[in-house]
Amino acid sequence: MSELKRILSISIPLILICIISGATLALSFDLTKERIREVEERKITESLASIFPDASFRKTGEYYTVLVNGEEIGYAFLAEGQGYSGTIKTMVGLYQNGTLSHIYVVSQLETPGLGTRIIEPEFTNQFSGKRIEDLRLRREGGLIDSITGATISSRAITEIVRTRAEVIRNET
Amino acid sequence: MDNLLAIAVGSIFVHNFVLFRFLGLCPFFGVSKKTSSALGMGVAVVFVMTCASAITWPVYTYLLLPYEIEFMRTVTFILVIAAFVQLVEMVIRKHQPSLYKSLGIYLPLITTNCAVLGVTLVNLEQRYSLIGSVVDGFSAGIGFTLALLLMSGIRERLELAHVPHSFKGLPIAFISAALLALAFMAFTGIRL
Amino acid sequence: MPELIVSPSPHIRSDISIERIMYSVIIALIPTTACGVYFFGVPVLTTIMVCILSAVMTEYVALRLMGQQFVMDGSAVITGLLLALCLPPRLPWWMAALGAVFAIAFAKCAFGGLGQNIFNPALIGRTFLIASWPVAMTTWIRPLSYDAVTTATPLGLWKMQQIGTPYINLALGNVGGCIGETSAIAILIGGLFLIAKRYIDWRTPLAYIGTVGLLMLLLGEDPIFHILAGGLLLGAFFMATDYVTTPVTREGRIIFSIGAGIIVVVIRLIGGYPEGVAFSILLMNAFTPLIDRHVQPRVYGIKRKKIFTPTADKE
Amino acid sequence: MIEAVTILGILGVLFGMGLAYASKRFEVPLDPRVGRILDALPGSNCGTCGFASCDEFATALVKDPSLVTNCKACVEESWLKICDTLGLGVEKRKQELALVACSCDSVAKFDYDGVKSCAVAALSGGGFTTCKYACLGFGDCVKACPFGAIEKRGYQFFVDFDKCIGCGACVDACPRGLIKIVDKNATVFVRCNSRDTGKTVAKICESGCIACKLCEKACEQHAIRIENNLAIIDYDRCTNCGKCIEACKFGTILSILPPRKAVAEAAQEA
Amino acid sequence: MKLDELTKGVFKYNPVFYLVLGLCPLLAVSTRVDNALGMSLGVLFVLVGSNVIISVIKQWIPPEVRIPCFIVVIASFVTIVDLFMHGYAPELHARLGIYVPLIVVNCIIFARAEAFASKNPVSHSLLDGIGMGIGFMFAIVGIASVREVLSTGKMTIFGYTLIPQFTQSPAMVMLLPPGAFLTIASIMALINYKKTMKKEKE
Repeated sequence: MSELKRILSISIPLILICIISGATLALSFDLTKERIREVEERKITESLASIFPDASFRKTGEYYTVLVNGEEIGYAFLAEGQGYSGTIKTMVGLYQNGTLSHIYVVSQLETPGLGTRIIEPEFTNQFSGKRIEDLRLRREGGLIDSITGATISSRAITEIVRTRAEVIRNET
Repeated sequence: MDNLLAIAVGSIFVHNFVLFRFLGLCPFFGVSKKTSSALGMGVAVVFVMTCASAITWPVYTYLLLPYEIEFMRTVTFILVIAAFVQLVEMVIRKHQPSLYKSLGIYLPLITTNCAVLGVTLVNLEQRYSLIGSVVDGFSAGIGFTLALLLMSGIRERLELAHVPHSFKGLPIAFISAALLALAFMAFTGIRL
Repeated sequence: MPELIVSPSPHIRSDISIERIMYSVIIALIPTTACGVYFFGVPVLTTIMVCILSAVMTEYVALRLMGQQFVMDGSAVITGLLLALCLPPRLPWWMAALGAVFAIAFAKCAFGGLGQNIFNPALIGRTFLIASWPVAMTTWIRPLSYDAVTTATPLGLWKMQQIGTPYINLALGNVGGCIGETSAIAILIGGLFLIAKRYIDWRTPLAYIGTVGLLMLLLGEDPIFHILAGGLLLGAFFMATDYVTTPVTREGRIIFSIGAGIIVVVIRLIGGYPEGVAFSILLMNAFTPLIDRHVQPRVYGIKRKKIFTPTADKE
Repeated sequence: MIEAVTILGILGVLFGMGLAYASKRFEVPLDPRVGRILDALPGSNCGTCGFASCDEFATALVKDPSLVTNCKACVEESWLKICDTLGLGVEKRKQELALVACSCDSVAKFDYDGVKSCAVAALSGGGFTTCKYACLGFGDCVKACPFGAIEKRGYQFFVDFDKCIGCGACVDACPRGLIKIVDKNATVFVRCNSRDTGKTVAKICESGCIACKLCEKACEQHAIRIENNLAIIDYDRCTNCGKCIEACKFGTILSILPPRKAVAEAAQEA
Repeated sequence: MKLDELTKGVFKYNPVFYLVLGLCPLLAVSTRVDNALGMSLGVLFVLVGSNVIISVIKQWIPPEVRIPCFIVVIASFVTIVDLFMHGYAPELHARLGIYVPLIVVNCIIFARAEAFASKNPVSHSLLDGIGMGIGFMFAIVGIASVREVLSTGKMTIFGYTLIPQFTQSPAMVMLLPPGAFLTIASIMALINYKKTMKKEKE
C-alpha cells in the first residue's frame, strides 16, 4: 500500500498543477476567443475587399465564391507555403476565365527590407491579369519579375500562388 | 506527401536550426568547447528531437485537434518533452551506466533547449505528416550537431591562437558563429 | 641590449620567408589584375587601391590596438588585392573599403592576426558585401565598354536564361564578371608560376577543379564551361591554397578540395546563387579544424587513437 | 473548458504516475552520503584532487575516506560537513598557499625569439635570464591555475590569497620550480630560489639571497638554515616572529618578507 | 538589500551579458526595435509570473516531478501571453511567429525558476523576476536598435520615426543571422574592454 501512497504523493502535485493550468488556459482562451476570431476574420475580409472591392462573398468549401450583383465572377482563396524564413499566407483572387484578379499578402515573416518587399504593390500588381501558367519568375519562363536581391522570396510566393491556384481551378 | 529529401536538406543546411533560426544557442555556445562533448551533445539532441517529433505529432493530431484545444499545444508539448527526457534519463541511468556517463549528462540540458520545442512547433507550422515530422526532427538534430561540431573544431583551434584580450572567450565565439553563418548562406535558396 | 637571439628548435635554414611568399603571390596576381584593368577600364584601379589601402590601414590600427608590432609582411596587401579581384568592377568605393575593413578586422585580427584566422579574410569580405548590398554586388558591366553597360556573368546567363558563352571569351576574359575572375589564361599563368616556385601544392587546384569538372560531366553539364566560367580558377589557385585556412596535411588538402568542388556543383546546379566558389571555400574553411583532427599523420609506434569518443569532460 | 482540463489532467496523471513509478523502478541505489558530500564540495571540477569531477571524487571518498585531504578547494565549513558525513574525527585542516619564490627583475643575457612559454624558454639555451634560477615571466603558472589566482604585475607574479587553495597545479607548471606551497598562516617567505654563491648572486641580482646567514643567526627557533647558498625556512618550527625579516638588513639583498605585506606593498607600488 | 535583488538583474548579473542566457530570442527577434520591445514585455510578464508562482508552490513539489511542474507553470503563462497578444496586438503576434511560444524555453526563465525562485521567498522572487526581465529588455532593445539603424538606415518605433533615413544603401547583413552574431560579439568585446580598462586603473 505504501507504494501506491508514494506514487500518489509524487503525482498529485503535478496532476493538480496540470488541472489548474488547464482551467486557467481554458479561461483565458474563452476571454480572448472572440477577439482572436474577430482579428482573424478582419484579416480575411480586409484581404477579400482589397482584391474584389464592392463584391460579396460566399464561402464554398476551401474557397470563397465572389459575387457581384448576385452573379458569380470568380473565386478567392488563401494560399500558403514556406517562404525564405517562414510561412507566407496570401489571399488570391481568380476570375472564372482563369486569369488572376489580384493577390494580397496576409502574413509573412520574410527579411525586413528585402523579402518583405513582396507585399509592395509594385510586386503584387504584376500578378493582376496574368494566366495561371505564366505565374513563374521571368528567368524560369514566366512573366513575373523578381525583386532584386530577394529572388527566394519572390519565387516562393509565385510558386505558392500558382500551385494553389491550379488546385482551385481543378476543383471549380 | 511531403518531399522527405527536401525536408532533410532544408533542416540540415538551408534552415539550419542554430545558424538560421537561432534556436538552441545556449548549448551551441555552452557545449562547443571540446569536440568530444559537442558530439555527445549532438547525439543526445538528435535522439531527443526525433522522439519529440514522433510523440508530439499524435498528441496534437489525436488529442488537441479533435477537441479544438490547439491553444494548449505549448503546454502539452513541453510537458511531454520534459517528462520524456526525464524518463529516458532514468532508464539509461539504470540500464546503461556507461551510456549515461557519456550522454546522460547532456540530457537535463536538453529539456530547456529551445531547438527541441522549436522543431515540434515548426513541424506544426509546416503541417508535416508523421513521417515528415520524424524526418524533420532527425535532420534538424543532425543540422544542430553539424553546426556544433564545426564550432567546436574552430574553438579548439582558437585555444592556441593569440586572440586579443577583449575578444577572448565568448566574443570570439560569437564572431566565429557570425562567419559560420555567413558561410552557411551558401545554402540559401537550394531547391530540390 | 644583447645581440644574441635564441629561438627553440626546429631551426629551418631557408631563404623562403613569409614576405617572400607573399610578394610572389602578388607578382602571380599581376596578369590577372592587368586583364581586369584592360577589360573593365581604369576605374577598377581605384577599387583595387581602395581595397589594399583600407586592408593595410585596418591591420595597422588593429595591431596597434592589440599592442603588437606592425609588420609589413604583405599579407594584408594580398587580402586587399584578392578581395578587389572578386568584386564587381563598378562597386562604389566605400563599399569596397568597408569590405576590406571587415575582412581584416573581424576575419583576421579578431582571431589574433596572421596565421591564426579560421576563414579566408578576402572571401569573408566578399561574402559580407554580398549579404549587405546584394544589388550592388550583382551589377556587372560589359567588358571593354567604357560607358559601363550592365550585363550578366556567363554563369548568370547559363543559370537564368540557359545561354552559353564561347570558350574563347571565357579563356581571354572578354565577359562580364568580377574584376579578376574573368580571364582564365591570366589566372593560369599566375597559378602555374606559384606551382613552379613550389609555393602552392598543385594537388589542391587539381583536385578542386577536377571534382567540379568530373561532377558536371557526370550530371550532364558542360565541364569546360563550368571550369572556365566564374571564380573557380581564381579560387582554386589563390584561395583554396591559402596556408592558414586550409588543412596541413596532403590528404587533408585533397579532402578539402574535393569537398569544396562538391559544394560548388551543388550551389551552381540547385542553389540560390549562380556562383558558389567563395561559399565553398569558406564552408570548407569551417571544416578545416575537423579535417586536421582526423587526418593527423600517424606517429610511428603509436596506435591510432579513436578521435571521437563521446565522453564526459576529462575522462 | 472541460476538454482542456481533462486532457491536461490526463497527461498530468499519466506523467505523474509514470515518473513516480519510474523513479522507483529505475532507482539507482546510491549511497546517500555521496549526495551530501557532493553538496558540500565546491563543484568547480578543478581536478586537483586527482579525480575528473567533484562527482567522481565524492563517490571515491565514500569508499576511501582517507582521500579527504585531497580536496583543497572547499571552505572550512564544507570541510567539516564532509568529515562529519564520513564519520571522521574533525581535525583542523592545514590550509596551504602557493607563493612565487623570485622577486628580481632578471636581466636577459640574449634575446629570446620563440614560443611565449616558460617551459619552452627554459629549454632554449638554458633560459634567457642571467640568473639561471630566475622567473622567465611568460606566465605558464597563470595558465595552469584552475582558479585564476595568479596574476602578473609588472615583471613579477603574485598570488591572490583569497583565490589560491594551494592545489599545486602551478608548481608543476613552473620549469624553474619557483613556486612553493606554504602554510596559509605563514608570514615569512624567502623570495629567492638561487643556489648560486653569494658573490654570483650579488653581481646579477639586487634582491637575491646571498647566503649571509644573518637570518639563521637571528632566528631564535632555529627555523632557518642555509642550504646550498639559500635560506630555507622550516615552517614547523617557525613562530612567525618576524625577526628574520629585520635581520635581513641588506634590504634588498636577502628578502625574507611576510608574503601578505609584500604583496600589499607591491600592489601599492604598481 | 531588497533593492539589490531588483538591480542586480539589470546591471551586475545581466542575464544576457553576464549570465549568457536567453540568446535565442535575443538574436532572433532583434531585427526591429518594436519587435524587441514586444518580446521583452512578454518575457518580463512570464518571468515575473512564473517566479512568483514557483516560489509559492515550491514546498509542495516532490523532486521527482520538479521539472515537469515548473515547466507547466511557465508554459501556462506563455500561452496566456500568446493568446492575449494574438487578440490585442495581432501584428506583433504575427511578426514574432513561433518565438512567442518559444518563450517557454527561454533559458532565462527556467534558470531563474531553478536557481532563484525555488530557493527564495516570494517577495525576493518577484523583484528578481522584474530585475531580470528589465535586464533582458535592456539587452534586446539595445541590440535591436543597433541592428535596425544599421540595416535600414533609420529607426521607427510603432510608427514614430526616431532617426530619419540617413542612407539609401544600408548594410542588409545586419538583418541576417551573421549581423546578429556580430552585434552581440561587438557589444561583449566592448564590455570586456571596459572591464580590463577598469582593472588596469585599479
